[in-house]
Amino acid sequence: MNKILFFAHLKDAVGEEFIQMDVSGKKVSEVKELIAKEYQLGKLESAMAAINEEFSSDDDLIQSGDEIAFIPPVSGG
Amino acid sequence: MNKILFFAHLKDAVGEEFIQMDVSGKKVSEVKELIAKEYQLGKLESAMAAINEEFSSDDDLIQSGDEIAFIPPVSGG
Amino acid sequence: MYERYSRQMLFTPIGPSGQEKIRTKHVLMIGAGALGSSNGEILTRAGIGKLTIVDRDYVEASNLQRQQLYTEEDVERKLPKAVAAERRLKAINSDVDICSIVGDATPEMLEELVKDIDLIIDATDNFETRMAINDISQKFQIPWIYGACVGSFGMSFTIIPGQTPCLNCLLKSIPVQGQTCDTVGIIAPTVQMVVAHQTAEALKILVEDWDAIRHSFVSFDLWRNQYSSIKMSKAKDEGCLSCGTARTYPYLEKENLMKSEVLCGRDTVQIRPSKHGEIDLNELSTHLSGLHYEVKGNPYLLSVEMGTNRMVIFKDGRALIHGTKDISQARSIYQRILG
Amino acid sequence: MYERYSRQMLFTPIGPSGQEKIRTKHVLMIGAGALGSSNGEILTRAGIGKLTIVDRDYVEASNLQRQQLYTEEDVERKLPKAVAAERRLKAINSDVDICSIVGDATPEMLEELVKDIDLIIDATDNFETRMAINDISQKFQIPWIYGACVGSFGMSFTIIPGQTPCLNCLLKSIPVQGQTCDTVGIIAPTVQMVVAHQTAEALKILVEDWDAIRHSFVSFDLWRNQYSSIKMSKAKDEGCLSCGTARTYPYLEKENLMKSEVLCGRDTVQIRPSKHGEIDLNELSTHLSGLHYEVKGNPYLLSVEMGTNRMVIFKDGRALIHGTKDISQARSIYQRILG
Repeated sequence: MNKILFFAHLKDAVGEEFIQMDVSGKKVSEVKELIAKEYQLGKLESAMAAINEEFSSDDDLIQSGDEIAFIPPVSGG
Repeated sequence: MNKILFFAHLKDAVGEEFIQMDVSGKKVSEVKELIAKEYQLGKLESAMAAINEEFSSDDDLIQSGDEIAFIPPVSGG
Repeated sequence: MYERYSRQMLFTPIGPSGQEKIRTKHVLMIGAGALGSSNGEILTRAGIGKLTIVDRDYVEASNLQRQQLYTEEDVERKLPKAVAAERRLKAINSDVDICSIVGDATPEMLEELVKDIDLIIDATDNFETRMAINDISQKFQIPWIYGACVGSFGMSFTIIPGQTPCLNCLLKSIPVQGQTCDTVGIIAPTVQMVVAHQTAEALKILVEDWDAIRHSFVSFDLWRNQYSSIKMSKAKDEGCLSCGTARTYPYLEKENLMKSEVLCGRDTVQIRPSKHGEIDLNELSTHLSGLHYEVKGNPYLLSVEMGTNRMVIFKDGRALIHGTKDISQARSIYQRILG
Repeated sequence: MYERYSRQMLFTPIGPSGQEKIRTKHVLMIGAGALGSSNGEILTRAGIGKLTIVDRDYVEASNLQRQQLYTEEDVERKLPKAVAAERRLKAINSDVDICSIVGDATPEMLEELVKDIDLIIDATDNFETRMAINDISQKFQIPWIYGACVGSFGMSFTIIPGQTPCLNCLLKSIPVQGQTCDTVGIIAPTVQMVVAHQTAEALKILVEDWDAIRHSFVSFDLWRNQYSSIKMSKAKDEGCLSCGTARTYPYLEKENLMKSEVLCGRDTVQIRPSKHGEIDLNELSTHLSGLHYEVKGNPYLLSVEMGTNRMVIFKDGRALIHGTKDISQARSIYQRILG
């Protein structure tokens, strides 16, 4: 099982700060697709992803128990 | 075994951000005394303590695996 | 009319109705130093109805490094901070009613001021005043937001009577510490980070978004790269004398307050603190010398030269401030060094 | 002489020698909006040697809620932000050499300015400029500090050439987003929290305390009570075109830049962005209407009334800004809405 955390407006879009879902064996990019579809999140692909509080790239594989977080980069200033 | 975390100037006084020490079965106040003696920390007794990121009082008992943090209250402004 | 608040009204949790609420609110801010400057400016820019500011100090050169309302001119003119703050805040936002009071925020004054207040912002520099604010908050059921900092280390906690623990639940008594901005320094980023937490909570309270309130105690160290958020639900103490079932509001009682008196004909003020811990004179001496203070001492007392004043500190925390007859100035000097 | 910096020199990691270093440093700050106001003020109060500020905008009423250098008078006089900023900063600290430039921070200008710079502070409002700063930073080996915010959400990351990953390692390309302060709003506490992180890092760099640098990517949401600190060591990409082994500095190349041209005789500027994502016109339309914008559209384009300007946005990101011949103003309008 995996814990998937959502930051900022992603949290509102999903409706929860985190969800529990088994995505072990999947790539980060596949998880993004899966969740983007399930929660109709337009711009998840450009979100930064972290696995266990460490930066991860789209090709990284998720293992059982990993905690994944999505953080949308913003440009305001 | 327990992980004991130190914040702000306590970190400098101890020389580490955290230490590993078995203090299970002890009260928070006893741990404070122990550490104050070991590292010659004058004012640890007035530090706030947290067990597993939750506020704890001096009489709370530490269990095996608990993470303890000490945060010194300050008054500047 | 609301063009100036448009970016704040675009923020969904505030919106136009939140902005209307903000416009009707009255905030009492105790202190106009570093935390006060920035808290006051943000709330004024946000368009609150009225801001009452209490501060006892004058603008000094050493304030300019972190107290954002003040300029070199304010230092030259030795303006009281409350007065200089009011002037700048009015230039920033003429919609806001700014009321500044030059003086010491004693419990009596707080009881006087608190009548139509929606929120108290803590921008003071000592626990004595904070504990009085805490009791006032409980007595009159007004939320307040604790904030404090020293060096690169800061902390904040939001206190809502009836909902959260209070400061006395957390600390049990006034901590004996001694790390202040005048003894170990302070950098401006620390101030801003505390204020970011305080003002975000303030806006939640002013728009009455109670569900959004942060219930954890935040502390951080920007130089040591630390951040901690501690859950506080277990901290509520039913035996607490400030917020418990048998409350007495101890920090509003005369016999528990710091006592200060002008010593007849000696140009000296004597201060006796309310706290009962012993002061470690050796530690304090090591601390103060090496800094820009000239310190002499023996096992019973420490004598510290501070510009035109001299402070003699005894082991039990009592002190004599020589070179002044102004009680409020003497208290300020005392608390800068001893917190 | 150093009385005004005494509290900063008392802070052990700075001390008198750190203060001497700070006094010799030259910081380049891109942007003088919300992040720029507060970053600029803190660095000026800290006593840096020289601050160069670049900004293309004028002070407007809607800035006052969060841009701390500006007053109602600056709005009335429609002063360029760089000019108004310089004026206030000089009143705050006459020790600091303030150099303000009214204009668009193009790659050419950045290459020109960067010669004797010790640190670049990011206070811009768009990724286009940030990616150019990032390439400049790598090309000339100058540290820069990313900071950005919208709503109650903000983030920061310190980039040190040769030591840390760069922004292009993290993002790979300019993200298609669309949440900006002009579309979803912003509250001042968010700005201050980003700036607290940026300026703490800036002070570490200016005093050359490299061991203290924060190597994690910080993001937080003050309303939703979130804080995250992500380790970035794995983010360094040897194939990165900005900092990798075969680097080309793509965001300094003309063909990859946003293009803008005045359309002959039409009082209109055309903008073609560098990013290649498709814009979701439906989402943008829903977003902008309901706010204070009047929006019309069809499946191919969206027309947005913005005061005396009208912007027509096409699906591929191209836009026409009607009512101006000023390219820098047009780019500003475009990036406020589309990031």
